[in-house]
Amino acid sequence: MSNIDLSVNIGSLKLRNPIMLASGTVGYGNEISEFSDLNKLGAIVTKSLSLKPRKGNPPQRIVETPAGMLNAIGLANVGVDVFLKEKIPFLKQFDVPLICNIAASSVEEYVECTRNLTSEETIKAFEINVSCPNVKEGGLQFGNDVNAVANVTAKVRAVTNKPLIIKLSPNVSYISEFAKVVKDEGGDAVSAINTLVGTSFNIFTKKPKIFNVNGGLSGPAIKPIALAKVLEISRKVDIPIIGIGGIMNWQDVVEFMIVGASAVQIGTLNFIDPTAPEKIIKQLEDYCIASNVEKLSNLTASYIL
Amino acid sequence: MSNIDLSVNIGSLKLRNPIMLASGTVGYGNEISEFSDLNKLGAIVTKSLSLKPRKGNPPQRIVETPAGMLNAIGLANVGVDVFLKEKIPFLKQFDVPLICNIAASSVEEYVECTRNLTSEETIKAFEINVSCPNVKEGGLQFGNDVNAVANVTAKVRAVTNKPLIIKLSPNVSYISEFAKVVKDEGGDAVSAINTLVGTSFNIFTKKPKIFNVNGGLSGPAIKPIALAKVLEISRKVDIPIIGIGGIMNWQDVVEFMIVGASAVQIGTLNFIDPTAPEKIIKQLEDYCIASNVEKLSNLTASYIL
Amino acid sequence: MFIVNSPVVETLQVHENIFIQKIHSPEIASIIKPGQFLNVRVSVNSFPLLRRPFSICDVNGENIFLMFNILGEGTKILAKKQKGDLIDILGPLGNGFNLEGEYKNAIIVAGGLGSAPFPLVTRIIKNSKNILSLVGGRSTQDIITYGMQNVQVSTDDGSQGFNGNVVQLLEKHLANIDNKTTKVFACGPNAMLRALKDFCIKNNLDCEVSTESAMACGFGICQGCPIESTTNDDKYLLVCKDGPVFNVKDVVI
Amino acid sequence: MFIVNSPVVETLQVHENIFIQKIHSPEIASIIKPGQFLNVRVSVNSFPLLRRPFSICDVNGENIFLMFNILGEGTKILAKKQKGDLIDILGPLGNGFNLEGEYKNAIIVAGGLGSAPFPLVTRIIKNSKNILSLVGGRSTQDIITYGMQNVQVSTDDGSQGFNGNVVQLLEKHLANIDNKTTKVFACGPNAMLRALKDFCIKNNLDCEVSTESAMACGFGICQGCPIESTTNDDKYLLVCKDGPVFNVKDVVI
Ligand SMILES: Cc1cc2nc3c(=O)[nH]c(=O)nc-3n(C[C@H](O)[C@H](O)[C@H](O)COP(=O)(O)OP(=O)(O)OC[C@H]3O[C@@H](n4cnc5c(N)ncnc54)[C@H](O)[C@@H]3O)c2cc1C
Ligand SMILES: Cc1cc2nc3c(=O)[nH]c(=O)nc-3n(C[C@H](O)[C@H](O)[C@H](O)COP(=O)(O)OP(=O)(O)OC[C@H]3O[C@@H](n4cnc5c(N)ncnc54)[C@H](O)[C@@H]3O)c2cc1C
Ligand SMILES: Cc1cc2nc3c(=O)[nH]c(=O)nc-3n(C[C@H](O)[C@H](O)[C@H](O)COP(=O)(O)O)c2cc1C
Ligand SMILES: Cc1cc2nc3c(=O)[nH]c(=O)nc-3n(C[C@H](O)[C@H](O)[C@H](O)COP(=O)(O)O)c2cc1C
Ligand code: FES
Ligand code: FES
Repeated sequence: MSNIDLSVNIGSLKLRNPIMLASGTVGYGNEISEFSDLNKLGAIVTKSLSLKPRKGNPPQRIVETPAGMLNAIGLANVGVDVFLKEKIPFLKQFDVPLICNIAASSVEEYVECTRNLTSEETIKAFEINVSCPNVKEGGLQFGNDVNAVANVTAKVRAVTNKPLIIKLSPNVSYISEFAKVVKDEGGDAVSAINTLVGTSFNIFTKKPKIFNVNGGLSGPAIKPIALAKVLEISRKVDIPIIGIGGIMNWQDVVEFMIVGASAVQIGTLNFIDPTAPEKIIKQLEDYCIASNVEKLSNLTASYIL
Repeated sequence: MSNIDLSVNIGSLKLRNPIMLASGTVGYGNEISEFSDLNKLGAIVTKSLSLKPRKGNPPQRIVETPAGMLNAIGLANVGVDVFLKEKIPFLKQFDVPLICNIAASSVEEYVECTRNLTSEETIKAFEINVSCPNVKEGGLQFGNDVNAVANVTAKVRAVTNKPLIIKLSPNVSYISEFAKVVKDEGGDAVSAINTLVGTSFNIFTKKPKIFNVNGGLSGPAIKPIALAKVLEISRKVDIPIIGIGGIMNWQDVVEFMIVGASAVQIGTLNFIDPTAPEKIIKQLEDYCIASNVEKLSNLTASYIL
Repeated sequence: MFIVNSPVVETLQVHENIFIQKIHSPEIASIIKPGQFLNVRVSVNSFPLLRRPFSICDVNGENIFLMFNILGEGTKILAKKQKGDLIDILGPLGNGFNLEGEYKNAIIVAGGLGSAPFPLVTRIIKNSKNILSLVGGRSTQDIITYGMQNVQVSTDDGSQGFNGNVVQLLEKHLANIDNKTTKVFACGPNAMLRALKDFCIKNNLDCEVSTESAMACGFGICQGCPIESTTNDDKYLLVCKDGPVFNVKDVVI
Repeated sequence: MFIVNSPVVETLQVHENIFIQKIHSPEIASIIKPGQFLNVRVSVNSFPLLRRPFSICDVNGENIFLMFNILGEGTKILAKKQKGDLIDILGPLGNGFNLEGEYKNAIIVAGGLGSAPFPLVTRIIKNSKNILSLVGGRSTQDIITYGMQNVQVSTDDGSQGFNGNVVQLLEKHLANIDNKTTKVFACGPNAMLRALKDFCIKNNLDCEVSTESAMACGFGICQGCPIESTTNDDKYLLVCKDGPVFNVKDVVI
C-alpha cells in the first residue's frame, strides 16, 4: 500500500475516501455486498426513508433514454421502524459510514423521521431529500422553494447533532441560493444533484412510458449539468458539496472534485456495474500516485478559471 | 403524392410541415442549402441576431458530452444591418418561411432589432431568444426572470404585427409560468427549450474545456427534459408550442407533438446529418399513411395521461 | 450472482429475426437454474446505457445459450458479436422454475420469444415427465420451437397449426388434463399470461409463469421492476428478485 | 460537399497506434484537394454523437486514405472497421493547401499525426518541386513518415534523428534556404505551429499551416471552430470553412 491519503471530510464526517453510493441505487446494502466489499467504500446512503412504509408507484417505473434513464420509483421504502429493526442489523456488520436519506411529505414528518433515527449509532449522518418529485407542499415542490428548504433545514437541525446534508434539486434557476440557506440554517453540507424532471412517451399508444408520467433523469447525460451546478455552489457558497450526477469512472470523480465537490455519490452506475465503485477507489489511488497528488482532498475546488 | 396534410399553424403563421431548423444550427441558410432543399422545410430560424455584429467567444466553443454537446458560441453574428444587406438576398430566393431570431442585452435592443427588421417582408415571424446565457440584466439572466420575460414580450409586441415567438429557458423551476406571461403579454407562441447550462473540465489542466466556462447542453441527452417542459406548458397554458431538444428522428418529432408541440425545431442533428430534416419530413408522411393520420397537426397534445 | 466476461462461441441466426448465441461461461453454466436470467451489458460504452435481461435458454457443459430477436439497439449490437468477442454478463438472476415435485405431466406454454427458457426446462425434465409444448404466435414467423419436445403450434392468423391463441389451444386439451398430476410452465407476453392465469385458476391447474418488466439493475437495488402481489397489498414484489417466475396465484398480471 | 456512405477496403495498422484506412469513395476521390478534410460519422447511433474530422491523407484512383491514431472512443470505433463496412463521410471540407505557384523548394514540416495530409501533397508536387520533409515527435514511436520523401527526423528525446523539436531542425537548414524560391507547408500541434510561425515571419518565409480546432459541423453552420484573424479584429475566421489551411501571416495561433 502507498501512503496516498484518499480521505475526505464533510463537515465533521470523516470518510476514508470520497466514493459514496447514492440513495436509491444501493437499496439497504444487502445485494451490493455480494459484489463489493462495503468496507472499502467512503459511505453508503440508504434509499429514502419515510416515517411509514411506502408502496411506491405502479409499473412502469423506469425507462432508458440516450445516455440516461428516467425513474419514478415513488419512494418505495420499508419505513423508519422496519429499517431500524430489519435493515440496521445487517448494516451493523460493516465498517462503512451509513448515511440515512429521509424523504417526507411535510416538515413534521422530516423532523419525526430524523428524531426516531438519530439515536441509532450506526447512522453517521443524515441526508435530507427535499428534491424528490413526489414530495409536495402547497402545490409547490419543497426542493424548488427556497423558504421551504430553509425551514426544513432549521427544523431538522434542531433534532439532531449528527452531520446534516441537504440534497438539492437541480430543477431550479440558481441552486446556489438553496445552498446558501442550507448553510445559514445550520446544514453541514449539500448534495448536488438529484435527478432532473423528464418524460418519455410511447408514440403508438400516446401514453407516457412511466406510470407517474414524469420521472427523474440520471446517468451520464446529466453530468455536464451536475458539474455546472456544483461549480455554481462552489463559487458562491462556502459549504461542503457532495457531487452527484452521471459518474461513470474515476475521471468523472476527479472532474467533480475539481469543480468543487468534497466527495461524490455514484448512482446509476451501480445498476450497470456494481463492482465499479470499488474499482474507482483503486483507480483514484493510482491516479494520485501517477499525478503526485498526496492528498486527494486537495483536488476539491482546484479549478482554474 | 398522397393527400396527407402535414401543415401546421403557429398562431397566424402557416407552415407546410412542422420541421423547422433551430437558431444557431443553420447559420443563414447558405451551407445547409447545399445538402437540403430549403423549400421542403417548414421554416428556418436564423442564428440569433443582435443590433451590432458580435464577435462571439474565443475558442474553445464546443465540447462533446455523453449523447450531447456543450456550446458557448457567444452569439457570434453579423448584426441586423449586415443581415438585411447580405443575408436576406440569398434567403429571398427560397420559398421557405424565414423566422428571425433576436438576442439582445437590453429590452431596448430587443425592441430596436425587431423594429429594424419587421418591415422586411422575407421575415415571416420573430423568435425572441431570452434564454441565452450571455444575455444579462441586473445580474439575472433575462430568461430566468418572469417579469423580464413579460416586459420583453410586451415591448417587442408593440413594434411588430408579425407572429411573435418567445424562446424559453429550461433553466427554471416552472417553465409554464413563463409561457403564461408570454401569452398574457400578447406573444403568439413559445419555443421550448433552449439549451441547459452545463460545463466540462479538463482534469489534467483543471481548466474548463470551454473558454466561457459554462456552455449550453443540446442533443439527445436533453430530450426527456425538453419533453417534460413541453408537456408542462401544454397542460397549463393555452399557447402554441414549438418543441426543441434532442430530436434525432421522425419518432422524436411525433413524441414532441404528442406531448404538446405544434411544430418542432431540429438543432444539433443538423451538424451530424444536414440531410436529416428533409428525410424526416418524408418519414412523417410515411408514418401518417401507415397510421392513418390524415392531418399531422391532429397529433398535437394528443397525449393520454 | 457475479459478473463475468465470457467469450461468444458462435451466434446462429435460427429464424428470420431469431438468434441463438452460444457463450463459453463455465461459471454461469455450473450454477444456473432453469428460468433464471442474465443481465447482459452489450457494449462497454454508454450506448446503450443499461444492461439487457435475457432468459437462460439452455446449458450444455460449460456453454450457455441465449435466444433473442432484434428489437432495438441493444439486441442489434448483441447479434453482431462473433466468436471470441467478450460479453459482460451479470447473473444468474432471479428464482427460476420449480421443476421438482410429484406432477407427472408438464405443459409448456410459450408465446413468441417466450420460448426462450424452455430448451433448458425440456432438457431437465424430459426423462422424468411427460411434456406437451404449446407454442403460439401471431403468425408462422413468430413460432419458435427450438429445443422443445412434443410441440403443437397455434397462430393468430392461422398460418401454422391451430388458428387462435395458445391459451385457446390449451383449452382444447382440457378434457385430457388431469390437474392433480399436471403442472403448467409458461412464458410470453402479458396478455397471454393473463388469459392463461384465468384459465388455470378456473380449472385449478398449478401454473408457473415467467414474467417480464422493464429493469435497470436486475438484482434488487433499483426497485424498478414492481409486480403487484395478490397476497400483500402494502408492497410490490420485484420481478428481478422475487421472480421472474411466479405461481400465477401470487401475482396480478 | 456531400454525404456518402463508402465501404472500407482495408484498415492497416502501420505503427504501434497508427492506422491507415483505405476507403472506396470515387465521389470524394475525384474532387478532393490536398489539405482538405472529411467529417466522418463513426457510428450510426449517437455514441459518439458528433462526426470526427480527419485530413485526407492520400488518394489513389477511386480510393481515399485516412491516417489516424486511437485517441478516444471515436477513433477506437473507426479502427475496428473492416473490409466492406460502410463509413458515412461528409466532405470534402475546407480549403486545402495552395500547392501552385512559382516556388521551387517545398519544405514540409510535420509534427506527430500532422503527417496525415502530406502523402497526397507529396504525390502531387514531387515531380515539380524539390521536397524536404521534416518530421518531428516526442519520441521515435511518434514519427510517421508514411508516404513522404526526403525525410529528416527530429525527436524531443533524441531517440531518433535530430535531438530537439522540428522547428529547431528547420533552423539548422536556414543557411541553405532561399526564401524567394521556398514555401513551407506544415501541420502539427499548436505549440509547433506557433514556433514555426515565429520562425517563418522572422525569416520572411512563405508558410501555410493546417490548423486544428474542436468542431461540431465541419462546414460552417455551428460557429464552433473560431480562429483569431491577424487582419480583422471584429470577426473570427472559421477553421472548418476559412481553413483548415491558413497562411501563417493571417492567423493568431
Ligand atoms: C427477465 C427477462 C427475461 C428476458 N428474456 C428474454 C429472452 O430470453 N430473449 C429475448 O429476446 N428477450 C428477452 N427479454 C426481453 C429483452 O430484455 C428485451 O428484448 C431487450 O432488452 C431489448 O433490448 P433492445 O436494446 O434491443 O431494445 P430497446 O431499444 O431497449 O427496446 C426496443 C423496444 O422493446 C421494448 N422493450 C425493451 N425492453 C423490454 C422488456 N424488458 N420487455 C418488453 N419490451 C421491452 C421497448 O419498450 C421498445 O419498444 C427478457 C426480459 C426480461 C425482463
Ligand atoms: C481539420 C482536422 C483534421 C484532422 N485530421 C486528423 C487526421 O488526419 N488524423 C488524426 O488522427 N486526427 C486528425 N484530427 C484530429 C481528430 O479529429 C481527433 O483525433 C478525433 O476527433 C478524436 O476522436 P476520438 O473520438 O477518438 O477522441 P475523443 O474522445 O473525441 O477525444 C480524445 C481526446 O482527444 C482530444 N481531441 C478530440 N478532438 C480533437 C481535435 N479536433 N483536436 C485535438 N484534440 C482533440 C479530446 O479533447 C480528448 O482529450 C483532425 C482534426 C481536425 C480539426
Ligand atoms: C432508480 C433510482 C432511484 C433513486 N431513488 C432516490 C431516493 O430514494 N432518494 C434520493 O435522494 N435520490 C434517489 N435517486 C437519485 C440518486 O441518488 C442520484 O441523485 C441521481 O441518480 C443522480 O446520480 P447518477 O446520475 O449517478 O445516477 C434515485 C436514482 C435512481 C436512478
Ligand atoms: C452550436 C449551437 C448554437 C446555438 N445558437 C443559438 C442561438 O444563437 N440562438 C438560439 O436561440 N438558440 C441557439 N441554440 C440552441 C438551439 O436553437 C436549440 O434550442 C438547442 O440546441 C436544443 O435543440 P437540439 O438538442 O436539437 O440541438 C444553439 C445551439 C447550438 C448547439
Ligand atoms: S430491476 Fe432493479 S430492482 Fe428489479
Ligand atoms: S465546425 Fe461548425 S462552423 Fe466550423
